[in-house]
Formats: sequence, structure tokens, C-alpha cells
Amino acid sequence: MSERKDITRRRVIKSGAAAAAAAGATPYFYTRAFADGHGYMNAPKGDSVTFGFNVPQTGAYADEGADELRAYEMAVEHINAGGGGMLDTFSSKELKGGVNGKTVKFVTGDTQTKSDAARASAKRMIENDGAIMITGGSSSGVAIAVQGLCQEAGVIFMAGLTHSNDTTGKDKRANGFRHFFNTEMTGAALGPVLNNNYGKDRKVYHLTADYTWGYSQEGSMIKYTQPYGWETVAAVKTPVGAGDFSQFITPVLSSGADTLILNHYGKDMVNSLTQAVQFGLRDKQVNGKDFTIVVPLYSRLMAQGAGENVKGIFGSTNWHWSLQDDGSKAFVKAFGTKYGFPPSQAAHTTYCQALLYADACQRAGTFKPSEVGAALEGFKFDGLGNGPTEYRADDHQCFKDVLVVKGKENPSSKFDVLEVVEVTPRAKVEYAASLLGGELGPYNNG
Amino acid sequence: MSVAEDIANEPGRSFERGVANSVLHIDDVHKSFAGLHALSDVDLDVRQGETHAIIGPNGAGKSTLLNVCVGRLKPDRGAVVFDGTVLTGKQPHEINQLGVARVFQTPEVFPDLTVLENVMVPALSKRDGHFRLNPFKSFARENHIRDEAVSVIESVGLKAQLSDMAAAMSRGDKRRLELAMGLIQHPRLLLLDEPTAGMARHDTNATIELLKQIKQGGMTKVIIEHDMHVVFSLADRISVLAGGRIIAQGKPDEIKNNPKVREAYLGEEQV
Amino acid sequence: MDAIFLQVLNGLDKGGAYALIALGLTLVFGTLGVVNFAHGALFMLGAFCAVALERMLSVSYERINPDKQDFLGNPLKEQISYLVDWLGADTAAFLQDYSVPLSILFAAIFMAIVGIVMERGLIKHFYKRPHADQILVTFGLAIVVQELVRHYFGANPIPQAAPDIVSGAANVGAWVGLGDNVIYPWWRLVYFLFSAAIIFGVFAFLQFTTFGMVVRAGMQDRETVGLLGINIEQKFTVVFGLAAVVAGVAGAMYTPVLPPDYHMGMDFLVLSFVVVVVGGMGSLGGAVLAGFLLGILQSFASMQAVQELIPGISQIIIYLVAVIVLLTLPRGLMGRKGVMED
Amino acid sequence: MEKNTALKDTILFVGFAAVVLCLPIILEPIGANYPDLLQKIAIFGIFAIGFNILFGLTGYLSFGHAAFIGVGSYMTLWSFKLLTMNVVPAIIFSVMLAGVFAYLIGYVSLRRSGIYFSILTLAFAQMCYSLAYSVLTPITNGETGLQTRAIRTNPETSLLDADLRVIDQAFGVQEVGVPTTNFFGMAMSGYTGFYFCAVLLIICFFIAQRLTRSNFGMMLKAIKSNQNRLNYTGIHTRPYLIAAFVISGMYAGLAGSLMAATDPIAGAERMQWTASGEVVLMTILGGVGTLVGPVLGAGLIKYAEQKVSSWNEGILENFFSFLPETLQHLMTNIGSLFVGEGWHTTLGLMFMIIVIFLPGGIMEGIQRIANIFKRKSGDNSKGASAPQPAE
Repeated sequence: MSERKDITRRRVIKSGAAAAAAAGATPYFYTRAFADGHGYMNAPKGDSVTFGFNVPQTGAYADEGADELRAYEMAVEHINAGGGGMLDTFSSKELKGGVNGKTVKFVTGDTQTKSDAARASAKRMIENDGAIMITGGSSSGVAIAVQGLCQEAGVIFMAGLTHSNDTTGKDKRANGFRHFFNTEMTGAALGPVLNNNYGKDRKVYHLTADYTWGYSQEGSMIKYTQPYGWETVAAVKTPVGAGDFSQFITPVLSSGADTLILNHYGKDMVNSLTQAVQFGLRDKQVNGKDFTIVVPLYSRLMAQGAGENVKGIFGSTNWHWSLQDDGSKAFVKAFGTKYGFPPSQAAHTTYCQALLYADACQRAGTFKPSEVGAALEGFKFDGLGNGPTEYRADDHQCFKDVLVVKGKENPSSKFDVLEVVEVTPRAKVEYAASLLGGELGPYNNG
Repeated sequence: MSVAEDIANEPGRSFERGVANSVLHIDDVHKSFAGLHALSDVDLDVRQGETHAIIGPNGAGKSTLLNVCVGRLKPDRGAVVFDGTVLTGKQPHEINQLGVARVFQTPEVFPDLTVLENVMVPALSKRDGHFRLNPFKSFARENHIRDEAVSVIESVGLKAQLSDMAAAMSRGDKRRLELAMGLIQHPRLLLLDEPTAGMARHDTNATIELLKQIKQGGMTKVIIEHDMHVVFSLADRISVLAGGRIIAQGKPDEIKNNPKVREAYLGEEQV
Repeated sequence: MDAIFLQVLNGLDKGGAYALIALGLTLVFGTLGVVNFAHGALFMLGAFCAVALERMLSVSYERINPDKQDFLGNPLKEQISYLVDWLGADTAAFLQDYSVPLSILFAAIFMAIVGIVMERGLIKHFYKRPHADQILVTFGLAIVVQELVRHYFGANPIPQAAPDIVSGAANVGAWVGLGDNVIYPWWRLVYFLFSAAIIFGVFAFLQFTTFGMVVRAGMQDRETVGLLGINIEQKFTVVFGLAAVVAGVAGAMYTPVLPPDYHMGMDFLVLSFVVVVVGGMGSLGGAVLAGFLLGILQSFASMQAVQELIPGISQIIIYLVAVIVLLTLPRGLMGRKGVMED
Repeated sequence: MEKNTALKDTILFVGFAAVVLCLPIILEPIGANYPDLLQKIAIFGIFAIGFNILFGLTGYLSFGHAAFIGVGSYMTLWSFKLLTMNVVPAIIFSVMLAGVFAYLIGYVSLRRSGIYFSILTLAFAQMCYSLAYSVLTPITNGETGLQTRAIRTNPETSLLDADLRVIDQAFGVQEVGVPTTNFFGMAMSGYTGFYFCAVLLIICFFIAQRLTRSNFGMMLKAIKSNQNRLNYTGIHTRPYLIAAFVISGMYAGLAGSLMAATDPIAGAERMQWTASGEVVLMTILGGVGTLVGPVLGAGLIKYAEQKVSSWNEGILENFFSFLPETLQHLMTNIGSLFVGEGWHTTLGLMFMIIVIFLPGGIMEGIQRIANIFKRKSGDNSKGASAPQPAE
């Protein structure tokens, strides 16, 4: 594992005469960014270090992006103060005000939930603002795109809300780390719970968002419900942002299915769920069973949008503010006091990522990506709201308990839409890193 | 097989290719709009080098006839033959490339181009014919064509406005520009649709003089005109259209004295 | 059979929405000659009229309830609606239940004002400008409007409930002699009837009033109407206002079907242009016809049997139809020559 | 007169080239002198110049040019994956393929004019986008986008997840991890990437300038002015229109290729109608039909997207720190409506203001300022800026 470290981008292609031309032609500008540092990209000078928060500020996920940004700002406050929020409950006690003796500053950018825009804004933060790491995002396509960029540029990427297997599967990169869970874990956690609640041998109709995450989620749900005799009647792809899903919902009525799994997220989830309920699906009886709907990945912010319709519907989530462990309570208190409402799972995962990164730098004693990465690899920690957690070295994915939730029947406030049904222990959702393929490759220090 | 050949080869029909030294031969052309006969049984020959005027009251079908000639309208029956080539069914640009140019009744210039450019464009199309793409052939270096365009513009009396935008010109000036655009192509047949409408008497006379000069160059012209002063100054022969039919044809003197023509024009125009 | 019947219903429902949006767009094209890229934003504003009314009906004050706790463990601040205090719980609940239908009135008034202000303040200066300028200025306006909405309402969709009485699904199958599986949401049936009524109303207005006559004449030949000395400017303002109102009420009524978010205008913009063009620029009948046609085709293309036959067809059907129609019928289904061809 | 035009053109060209090459210095005061933004300005400049050849000269408003960007990007990525990381073959293939696509789409769409043409191009581009996003995932890698990978070691791995690079392999290039794109060894990222794009921008500008001044360009202008008349003048306009469409499509293909060359990823969203709309806005904002305008428009919009969006409340508070605290908060609140997450508002307002007050775009503004200076220096004998009378 050690030989994949410390390889810089300058050892790229050597092709005969071309290399000679390159040696003469590489201009001054190109090397400037890291020539005067300590051998890595954007090595901090002076008494501050800059983090880059790359979140959707416009587009469909703007509200989640705004929540992520709030969490980041709070994380920076806590890191600089050396305490507060979950930093007090975090098992690692290295951070005592600043990181490696430097104050943390931050810059922000708008991903627009578009890969191109996200990469452009990440590049700006790296090239123009001297960001030492990039974190954030609210969709897998963007996360994978930015992760690839950070690998090329030689900075660490701490993924935000990204649920696709690929982020730490076939698209994993050495410089990228993910705290959030993925479709594989969702399937593994949901399968048994669905069986316990709805019984064996159901006929399932999948509506799947027509893009990578949708396929991945559909695959996991089929894989983990099959052992219980759940049979797929049909799996229909729906265009992203379809708005009106009625033409996809009506065939469900006559298909003989008794379960509808909506592999949708965000706006699509709100729309398809609202409309499915309107079509009276939940009041129906098919094959002598009550018709049920499942939403594999919940977002509380979005579930608020689906209003009444989420009641009693199962799904999974990375974290929920109603958890009663010390870490979660401390985080909700700090966030709620500052902003007046409880944090979302997006806010939670990004807060954790900022803290974990800062802590790893402190423990490594440097900001050099390869060494920070080594400090994160295999790092076991607790007190960040998810119980004992480990950053697996093989794929840079966090392994922790998964929450199975369902829509609350009697919410006490507009934030109180989900209730935790079961905490599926880590052991049950863990899989071999080789299952999802991909190569981490070497670290790039810029 | 092109539409033109299609029509020419229609079974049971043969086109007379016209009388001797006929340049434009209109053969039994019919055209109706929604049951209204705009043109019926129109037969017409225009001879080489002559100036042929088509006159008639409003709504007689003069403009329709011209539109059939240049390919804007397709006749229901019959054909137009130019110098042995059937024009019917050909595209407007093909007809122009054969040597038929048209001066429009309502000025159809290029409003966003200068006067000079307006005249150079037809000249270029005459010279180059089909599609050309050569980014290094600069328009500004077309000295030969520019010189010629300038002289034609001068001859229609627009020299002072050489680099003005056509959009900004008066209606009368636009008509003269139209004329220049037609003339620069040196067409074998020039179709003029009321070339002097909207001009002051003074300008009309200038135009008449200009057209007379061109006549010496041997260009065949068909002219549609309301202004009898213009008609009788220029025409070698005259055809009279009324109700979509040709009611008379002949030399100016014959037409002047034709009772049918007088009847058709009664209350319409002063002869 | 059941499936096909339901897809026809879906198509009619979608078609109703498409037709309502396209109607105003084509009316503005036809009479004012303006390409209005802000028309989608008007639809979105209408939808947010419903949200705003719902918010207004539940304006409340806080009362601390020491018995309960909020998420931070502090005493809960209960929200007490003013409406409940003033009108009693029953009336308040009734009004809140009917907030979406009530919002039609609110949207109609609000959108009429928006439409008139927009036309007087901005659009009228662009009648004679090139289409490109019209596109740029209305697109800019659409962005500003939607950002303002986002600033006040956030980016997430805000669902609106239909009144209880029409919130379930109707057993349509029983009415027409099909199986029990043929059920359809009441609100969607209401929406279809509503859109039919509005379309009928607009046509009647244009057909049977003097005002409508002038507008129709204007759509035929704008110059002539101007020459008639009719005060055409004032008429134009009313036409634009009418288009805004139609888009607005269409948006307000659509909220129970599609939870509104600030971006829905842009989502519908391209679609509505396709509908208008397929119908034929400036043709009211064409817009309605194309709206329903595309709605129904889109529904059928989404059926699994069709998708298996031609993968991806549900994604492109609208555009495919647009291409085929425009290549076979140069001016759309019912377009006239010379409109918007330069 | 002809010499005068030629001289003016030369001055314009040299000036343009000089400004482009000095952009890193010129843009320093506004904090825009970092490679990515500079590259984007150059790339979108190329896109806009090409778009202007179609829209500015012929008046045909295409709403589907983003499709060619996408085609160029995907082709470039496949060249990187299959052949070599050298950008030269990638660019050549991309421009050619974009040309083929443009010919096919143009051939069909140009059967109609006006808004019908716009909708046809929009429909084709949206179909490309939708298919690339979903059904064509085996070629495009769908939402995730196509990326370069390490050399394939296991023949069963999909080509989406591993590369062949036969040419590089044949030359025995040693690769560690995923290699970067290069131009005969010069990396395409950073400032070298910008200069590479800048040189291509200057070449593209030169070609566009020659085209505009050529007979061909004059015919295109005549088409815009009065296509019908041109038909009666003996010109078959269709080949001219198709040629203009294909040329501008190839410009777009080049821009797409450069996007992928400087940043090796290709995603479907580049083909969405909003991307086509963006170039329309750039062109109109800068000045339709002018040579420099589209590049200015491209730069302005990219600057807004990159920089204005990054001015968050912290930066605003710093900016207004000279004010008393209450006023500082007020100004920060007002300011945050327009920058940071509110940057779209600024963009929308900019469109409106420019089109209301400067119908000819930024170039008209520059012209007006120039006229004021001319007049001040005494050269007011001619009413050069007198408005043209309306029809």
C-alpha cells in the first residue's frame, strides 16, 4: 500500500520526444501552485488553511445545499474553537482549536447539481482560493465528478450526500472519502425489516429514476428482497424530473403487484409518492394483502415536502435528528440553537466530514493528502451520531449502523416526519470491498 | 425527372417552342385561386430584343403572370418556355441562373445591406452561380464587380447613397436600387413589375431614358406598367390582359385604337 | 383495456395542463407578436398563489405550552391560527380545506395585476424588437421572478392538499363498466373538467364578444387592425392580462397534482413552446389540439409494452412528435402562413 | 475604402489576439486569473463565435447547439480512452463528428425557418440529451458521465470503467493511475491548457473574421436580410445555410472537445436545452453579428457563474465592514439577494438591463462610449451615431 503514495501528476506521460518538449515548454505558471509549498497542492502558508465547501445553491437541491452550508459553518466554528457540538462527543480528542496550529477559513461554491458546474466551482476553489480540500454535494453524479477532479488536482475530497454505490465502488479514488451510506447498505437493512412487516412472497413493482443511482438502488432492493420470496412484476424507468408520474402509476393498478418501490430521490420522490397516494394505491387490497409503498432512501427535508403522504412508509436514512445518543443530541442542540430548526441528514454527514478531515490532519500533523488519507484509512471513531464507525481502508467508505425509518403517524411538529423503526447493526450491512469493483489507485498530492 | 420535364412530357401535349426568334413563350397557362380564374388560356410570345409591355386593369392577372414566369407560382396547366427551356416547375434561383431577372413591384431589397452591397450580391450570384465557400475570397477585394456595381448605381442615380443602408432609403430610391440589382446581372430577359410606381415625374423620365439605353444593348424586357406614358415611351409591342385573358396584342398604335381595350379600361384608367 | 383507458385519462389530464399553458402563450404570440419566455414563470407564480393563500389562511401567533417540548427540549411554542380565533375552528378548517379552489380567485386577481404591470412596464416596449431581444428580456425576467419566489418559499416542493371531498380516488371503472382496478383520483377529474371549462370560456370570449372579434382580427392581420384606428394598445394589455390569468389559474389548480417548486416554470417552458409550435404559431385551436395530442401520446409512450419495443421512447416522444409534425406540416397542425417565420 | 476595411480588420485581429493572450494579467484585478475560468472563457468564446456565424449572420436561431458540444465531448473522451491521451486526434475526430451531426440535423431542420427551425433544433438536441442520459448509457455512462480510467487489466471489465489507449500503449507509455491529457507532453490543465485554448480561440476568431468578410459571409448576411430576394437573385440559399450550420456545429464540437480535453469528463447535461440557451444569451448579451461581442458575452456569463456565485455572506460582511454594524447587516442582507446563492438574480437582471438599454448588446455600449469620446475630441461633424430611421 505504501508504494502508491507520493506520486505526483508530473510523472505522467513520457512519450519520446514529447517528453523533451514538455520539459522545455512547461511554463512558470503551471508549477507555481505547489512549487513553493511543501510538496503538495495548496500547502497552507501563513496561519490559516482554507476548506472548500461545494454545495448546490441553485437548482432542485438548493435547500439541502443550504443546510449543508449551515453545518459547515458550524463545523468550522467548532474546529476553530476546539469544542462545541459533536466535537465534544467525538471519540478522538486531538482537535484543540484550529488544525495543525492554523485557523480554518472556508470558501463556498455552487454545484448547481451539474457535474460541469460542480467541477468548475471546485477548480475555482483549488486554483484561485487555495482550498486544501473540497467537500459537499447532494447527488452522486456530482460527487463522482468532483471526486475525479480532486484526484487529478491532488486535494482530498470528502463526499457529502451521495448514496450511489459507485462513489466508493467502481468510481472510487484514493483522494475521495465518503461518510454517507449507499444503496447496498440500504437494501441490506431494509430487506429484513420489510419482510418482518409485510410478510413473505410479495409482488413488487419498481419505478426507477432513469439514471445511475436509480439502477443501483433498484438492483439492491431486488437483491435483498428476493430471499424472502419477493418477486419483481415490473421495473419501469421514469425520466428524471418527469413531474407528473401518472402515466407510470396507472399501470401499477392492473399489474397484480401489491408493493410499489419508488427508487426516486428528491423532487421525483416527492412527486411520485404524492401522486401514487392520490391514485388510491394505499387504500387498495391486492392478492389479499394491503398495498404498500416503499421509498428506499428518505430525506427528511424532502419528506416534509411529501407531507401527509409519507405516513407509515418505510425507507432508510443516514441519520435522523430524533436519535438519542449523546453525539446526536449535542449536534441537534448546537444546530437548533444557532439556526432554530433541527439539522437534516445532509447537514449531519457534511458536519461529520469536516470534523473527520480536520481531525485526520491534526493526527497526521500535515495537510498532505497521502498522509491525511493514511490517517483516515481504517480510522475507528464514535460519538458522531452513528455509533461506532470505521473508515474502511479498502474503499474509503464509512461503515456504521443503518437507520430504517418510516413516516410518523402522529407528528408533533413539521420537522417530526420520520420515526426510527430499527437500527440495523453494521455487521449486517457490511460487504466485501471487491463486491463493487473499482480501484482506489495511488494518492495524488498535486 | 424534374417537374419541368414532367410537364413538358405530359402525354398528349406538345409545346410549340414559339414563333421564330421568340425568347419567352407562354403556352396556354391557366391559374386559379380558390375557383377564381386569375389566368386562363394565356398565350404570349416575347421576341428577342423587344420591349414587351403587359397592361391591363387592376386584378387583370398581370402580377400573377409574372409570378408564374419566375417560378413563384406554379400554373395549373400550361407552361412557360424560356429560350427552349421549360421554366415551369423550376426553382426561382434556377430560373434566374438561366438569365431571367426580375424587378419587383414592392421593392424587395436587402434592407440590412448597403446600396453597394445590394447591387454586388446579384452580380456575384451571376458570376459564381452555384454554392461557393471560400473564406479567403474577401468580398472587399472584388474590385471588378465593385467597379461595375458602382457604374450601374451611378446610372440609376444613386451614387450619392452608395454606402447607405437600403432600409433607410425612400420608396422611390428603393425602386431604382431594384432596377440596378436587375441590370447588373445582364439578364437575357428582364421582367419589370411597375418599375416607376411611386416615382416623381422627373425620376420616371430618367428611368425611361435609362431603359431606352439598355434597349440598345439588346436586352429583352417584359414590363408591367400602369403609367401609359412609360408604356408608350418604351414598348415595342403590347399585350392587354383583362379578367385573366389576353384580349389584345400588337404594336402600340394598334392597341391604342382597339375598341376592346378601351372597353376594358373604361372607368379604370385613362389611356 | 383498463390500462389503455387509464392512459387516455392520464393523457387528457396532462393535455389539459399543456393546453392551458400553451393557450396563453399562443394568444400572446398571435396578437402581440411577442415570444414570451416568462410564460412558464407566470404558471409558477399562479401555483405559488395557492401556496401563498394557504400560508395566509394559517397565519398564526405563538403561545407557549409548558406541558410539551420542542426538539431542543425547550417548552413548545404552539402555533395558534388567527383564523381559528376569529372564525372558530370549524369555519377555519373549512376555509383551509378549500384553500386550493379558493386560490383560483386570488390567483386570477393577482395574475391579472401581474400581467397588466408586466405588459405596461416591459412587454409593450418590445413589440417591434427582434424575437431574440424578446426572448432575452423575458428570460431574464423569468429568472428574477423565480429567484424571488425561491427567496421566500425555498427550493423544495410544497405540496398542496385538495379538499377532502375530492382527495380520494373515484371508481371510474364502475361508471364505464370496467373492472375495479380502474380508479382515478377525483382531483385529476376535477382538473380536467376545469381546464375544459377554461378553454371553452376563452374561446367563447374570443368568439362572441366584440373585444374578442377585434383580437381575432388582430391575430389574422395585425397591421390592418392598427389601421382601423381601434385602440389596439389597450386591447393588447387585456390580452396579455388574460394570458397571465389563464396560466395563473392553471398553475394554482395544478398544485395538488404536482407540488409546486420555484423551478416548475422553467420545466414547463420548453414543453409549452413545443406544444404551441406543434399546434401552429398563433393558433388557439392548434394549441389545444396539440396539448391534448402530446399529453395522450406521452402517456402511451410510457407504457411498459411500448418502452420495451422502443427503449427510451418515453423520454423523447414529445420531441419526436414535434419533428414529425413540423416536417410534414410546415406550419404545425393548424398554423397559418407567415406567422413567426422571419 | 477596401484598404481601410482590411486595415481595420488587421487591427481588430491583432488587438483581439493580444488581449486574449494577456487575459491572465488583465483579469487579475477582478480575481478571475485562474486557469479554469480562463479556459472556460476561451472555450465558450469559441462556442459563441461559432454560434454567431449561424445566428449573427443568417439570423437562424438554433436552440440545439449544445448537442454538438456533447458530441464533441463524448468523441474526445472515447479518443482518450481508446487511442491516446494526446488531444490532437481527439480534437480532429470531435470536430469531424460534430460536423457530421450538424449536417444531419441541419439538413432536416433547415427545411423550416423562423421559430419552427428553432423548435426543430431544440427537439433534436433534447432527444440527444435524453438518450445520452438514459438509453445510451453504454456509450455515455449516463448521469455519471464518461471519464478516463486506468488501462484495462481484466478483459471482462467494461470499457466504461477501463481504457485501452492503443496508441499510447504501442509507444510504451508508462501510466501510473489515471494519466492526464496532453498536447505532445504538455499537460492540458492549468495555464498551458488555457494557452492551448487561447491559441485555438484566436485561430477560430481569424477564421470567423475571414468568413464574415468573404463572399460567403456576404451571402449569409443577405439571407438574414431577405432570403426570398436572394432566391430570385439566383442563389440557392439552402447549401449556404447548411454550410453555416455545419461550420457553427464544428465550432461547437471543438468547444466540446476542448472542455473534455482540459477537464476529461463528458456528461449529458452539457446537451440540455439550458446549455443551448446559454450560448444564445452569450451572443445576444455581447452583441449579435459582431465578432468580439460573443466572446465578451461568454466571458461575462462565465465570470458571473464562477465568481459572483462564490461571494457568500462572509465575504459580503467583510466587504461592508467599513459600515456601522446595523448598516453592515442590512447591506449584507440586500447584497446576498444578488450574489452567492442569489447569483441567478444578477444574471437575470443583467439580461434585462442590457437588452432594455443596449439592444445591440455590450458592443453597442462600447460603441456609444467610443462615440462620446470621438465627439469630445471634436470629431462631431458627422452624426455617426444617429439612429437609423425605422421602416
